[in-house]
Amino acid sequence: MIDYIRWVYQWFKGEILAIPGRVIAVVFFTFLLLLPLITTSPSTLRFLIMACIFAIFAASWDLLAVTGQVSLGHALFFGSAGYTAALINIHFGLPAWITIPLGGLSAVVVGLLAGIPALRLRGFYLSLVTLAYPVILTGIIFVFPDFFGGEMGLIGISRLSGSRVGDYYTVVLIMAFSGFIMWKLSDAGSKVLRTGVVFHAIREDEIAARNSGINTVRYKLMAYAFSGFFGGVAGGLYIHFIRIAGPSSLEVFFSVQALLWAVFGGMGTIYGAIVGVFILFPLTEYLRIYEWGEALRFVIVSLVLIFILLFMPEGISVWVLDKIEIRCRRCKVVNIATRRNCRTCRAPLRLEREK
Amino acid sequence: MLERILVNGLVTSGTYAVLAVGFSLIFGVAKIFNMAHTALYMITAFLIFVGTNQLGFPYALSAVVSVGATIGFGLICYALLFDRVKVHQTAVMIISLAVAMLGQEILLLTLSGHYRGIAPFVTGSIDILGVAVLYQHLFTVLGCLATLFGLWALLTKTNLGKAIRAVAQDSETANLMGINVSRVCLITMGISAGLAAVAAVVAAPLEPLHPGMWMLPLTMILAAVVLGGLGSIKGSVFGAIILGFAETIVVTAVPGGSFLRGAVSLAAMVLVLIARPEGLFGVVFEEERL
Amino acid sequence: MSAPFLEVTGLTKNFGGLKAVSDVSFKVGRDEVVGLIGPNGAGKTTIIRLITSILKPTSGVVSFKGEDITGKPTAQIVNKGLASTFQVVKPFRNLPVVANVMVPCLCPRSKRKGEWVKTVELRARDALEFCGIADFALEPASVLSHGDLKRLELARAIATEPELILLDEPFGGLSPAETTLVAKSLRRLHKGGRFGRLHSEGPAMLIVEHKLSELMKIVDRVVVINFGAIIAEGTPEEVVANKEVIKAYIGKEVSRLVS
Amino acid sequence: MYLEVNGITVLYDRAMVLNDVSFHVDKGELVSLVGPNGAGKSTLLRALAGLIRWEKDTLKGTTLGKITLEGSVLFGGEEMMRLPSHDIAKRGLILCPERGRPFREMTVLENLEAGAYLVKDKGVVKETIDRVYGLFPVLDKRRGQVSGTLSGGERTMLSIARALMSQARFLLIDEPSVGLAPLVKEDLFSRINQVHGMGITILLSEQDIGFAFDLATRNYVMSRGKVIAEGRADDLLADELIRKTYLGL
Repeated sequence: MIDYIRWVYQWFKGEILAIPGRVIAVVFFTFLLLLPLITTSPSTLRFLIMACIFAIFAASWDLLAVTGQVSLGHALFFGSAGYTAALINIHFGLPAWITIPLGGLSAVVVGLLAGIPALRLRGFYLSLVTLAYPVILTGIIFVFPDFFGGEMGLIGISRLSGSRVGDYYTVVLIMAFSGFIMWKLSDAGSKVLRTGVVFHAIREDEIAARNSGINTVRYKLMAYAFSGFFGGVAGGLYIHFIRIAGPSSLEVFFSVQALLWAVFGGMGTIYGAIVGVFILFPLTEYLRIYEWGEALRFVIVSLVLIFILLFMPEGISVWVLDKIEIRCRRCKVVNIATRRNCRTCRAPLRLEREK
Repeated sequence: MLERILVNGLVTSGTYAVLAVGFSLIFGVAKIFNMAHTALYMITAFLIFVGTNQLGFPYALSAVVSVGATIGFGLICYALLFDRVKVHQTAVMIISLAVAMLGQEILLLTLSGHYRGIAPFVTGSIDILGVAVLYQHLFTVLGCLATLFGLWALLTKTNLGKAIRAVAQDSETANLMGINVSRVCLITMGISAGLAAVAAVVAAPLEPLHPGMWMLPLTMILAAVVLGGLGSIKGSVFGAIILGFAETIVVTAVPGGSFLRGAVSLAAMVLVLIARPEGLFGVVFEEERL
Repeated sequence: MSAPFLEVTGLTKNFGGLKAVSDVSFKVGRDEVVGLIGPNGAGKTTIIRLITSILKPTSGVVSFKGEDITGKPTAQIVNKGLASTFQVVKPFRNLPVVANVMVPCLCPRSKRKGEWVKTVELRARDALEFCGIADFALEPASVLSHGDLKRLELARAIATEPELILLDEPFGGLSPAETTLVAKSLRRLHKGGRFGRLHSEGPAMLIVEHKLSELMKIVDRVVVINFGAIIAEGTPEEVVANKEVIKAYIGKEVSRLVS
Repeated sequence: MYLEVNGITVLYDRAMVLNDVSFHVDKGELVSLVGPNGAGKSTLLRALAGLIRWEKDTLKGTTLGKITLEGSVLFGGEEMMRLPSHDIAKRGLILCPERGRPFREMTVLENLEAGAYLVKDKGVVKETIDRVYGLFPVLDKRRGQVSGTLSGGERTMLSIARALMSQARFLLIDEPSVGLAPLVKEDLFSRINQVHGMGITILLSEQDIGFAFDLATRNYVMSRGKVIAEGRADDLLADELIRKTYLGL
């Protein structure tokens, strides 16, 4: 038993404490989990719940971006899953824990349909076609106002759980879990899943990936499916939380926000998208408390965006990790930047004659 | 009905064409995806509004000053922001988006979010083939045509225009011809901003001014540019005409069409792109195709 | 005799008005190593790209193991056992070298059911070792020198466990020592090296190359093309003696040098 | 000495493309630079025209790759390495890139006019166009045609003509004969000779030594990023070295 604890301790020390990025992640999630002990103020919990939902959404955008497909219409997944979940919930009375996965699955179907035309297109052509999807879907919703609730949206959706704190824990746990899965799916260095390396390869050079015998069509559709599922889960959570499914979740600006968060945090890393949401979204919400902030918040957010991206064009998380972490030149193990020698192979981390 | 479609279609597609061409130009030359392009259009429109309605200047004077100010603003944005992170295309995209948001918010703060209108530059209407056409509509259409013609002349007849096209097609070889590529990019940004501003000069009196007015045209010109083929000026014009008319037909002929105008035009774009992935006038060299 | 292994018939490709390849026909046998030579711009790379269907031919038929593969998706062709390398290297620059080779190890042809990522990585390392760049396995591909990138291309091709490899200038930009090494491993590979499924029977090869001296040592047969058309075919000795070839390949004056 | 190159070294990341290359060209000479594929001929010419520096500047501040560029290039006594490429062109040192690289969506005439970007005097432009058409009658016939549809030989001629339009005094011609039929090659080389006859100094990179040696007054042989031999055609042909490194036979 003692041995077992010691092993866990050793693992924790070696795999978490030694790597600054992971320490930050662990501290952050512990903070999120313990927060209700400090405060249960509805407004704080509310904006953290929203942040978690948007984090899933932005991360699912990033999962698609890992394959080099920059989507400008990611709200398609969010909105279609939201509407599906809402309709199922209203018409069949099924609870949230069934409707949300069903919404996610519907987003997978939508994603695969959306992915098929996208396979022929690349770059900005692709982005623009994805931009069109949610607008077209909005059009369909307006054509059948009786079924979809028109401009007002669908109301009468059941709550996520019994209480605000319950909602909070549901959303935080789902965020942590799906964020982890998406990170693993897209991580080129993953030891378990092999999709990451293929996704990255497709982004880097699709012709070379095909020439390596990879069916890029399948993997791209797979990226659409995964991205759609998680985007759909976020959409389902969202409508069950705010209890209204309206066309505002399909707006162009909402799609663009996903890209804004993810690029701000660091594109193609998943955790970057989460970081981006948790910096930018609370910033806007926090500024709301003050009277001047209410008026100026978007000005401030725009300025923050401009300045951060001007100096860290690859995203804030990439920039920060680059400063606090250093990769051993010999064994490629990640070390904290203050170390002189690699923690596993003892090789010096920097050249001595550095100027 | 038909004549209204024709007139409104011409007005809309003319405005879109001028905007789309400006966007296409800077994208082709400097590879900058300028999401703030229609924000420049909006800024000019509001400057004109301030000039005519609040300060009481004549339209022509405030138009000229606003165009100048917008071009200056565009150049500053380019030199201070876009040019520095040009290699990271998504970063440029987000930065330009942030610039647009900033413009929107500053307008909200200074002029509030009410809908405003600029008095038409000219009033009255003229009878063309039995159709009463407002002078303002005529002015917009002719202004757009003149701008497009001027741009065409600039690009094909002048030395600078040839340099711009040369940079757009092969910036490396353009270097070898003694063309200062970075300066040509800067000038192109000025022209692009100027086109957005001119679009505002000719079309602003027709539209309700609102700090959110940049979004719909942005979507539409992006669609127009892609529909015509990225980097092709001619394509952008045709894309704008197709989408402008598609939008007008939906708005006037379909009940409740104003909700659907974006949807139908973008659906048209998707269909065209599925059939022709490089857009109507886009050139893809087979060696580079997947 | 059964259907030929790789058979190219009447392959033609026009780029706009430019005739890059015109009516090229040749065969490669299962145990052969064939050289494809010709001056710069003669259309050699285009032929390889047409066979692997990265470019679609204007007309003509490519059949592999008796099956028509003209215009089939590239991935499908690779999974039938026909791998190729690029002349202008196309590594996945930001991925580690070993991950570059793991990608082809994951293609349907070379994938094992229920295999752990760790064993995939081992197989990738095996391919790297075969090509002599295992030392760089963990470095990102962007730091490799041109010669190493060429070998990475080769490693990626053999990781798909092919029955026929099309090599586009495998020695391009290599130093003489490296060239000898790569030539040696190519020979070893053909003789039934030690890589994966290829343990018993090595792949056939079609090699496009400029360095004739090295090439001639490996190949059984040479096809010479110029202006997109075949101008000579035969054993290395025959081809080297062919006046037409000398003229096309190294220019008119120098022919007196060689004769 | 008109053009004097001292110790040019170019590294892409860690890959050495040019290794301490030095040579010179006198006024009015036609010098050839021969060597096999991948010897670094194109990179050398690109470095002389300032394109390597330009590439380096555009990639600055990114993780896309690091380019190292060292050495000095004196052209007419002036240091060229510090000048941006468009200023180098202004001095009359112009590169005709491999395969011509016309501005492919512009017509032949427009290409020529783009080449005359630096010339402000309309009369001079007209005069030069006439002269160029006299030199390359094919281009006169094709003047309205979009240059992306030209054949290989015509593209090369267009690129030389375009360079002449900017009143070049020194032409760097990169592999003009790539992929050309023998007759076209023959024709092209007589044109290059004519251009040389107009008093323009030419540095020609070429694979086809037969033609290069016929034309040039002096030759440099490159291999693996280095200049390994220099001399007149006969001397080089007599040398065993060139057969080995170049022909590999």
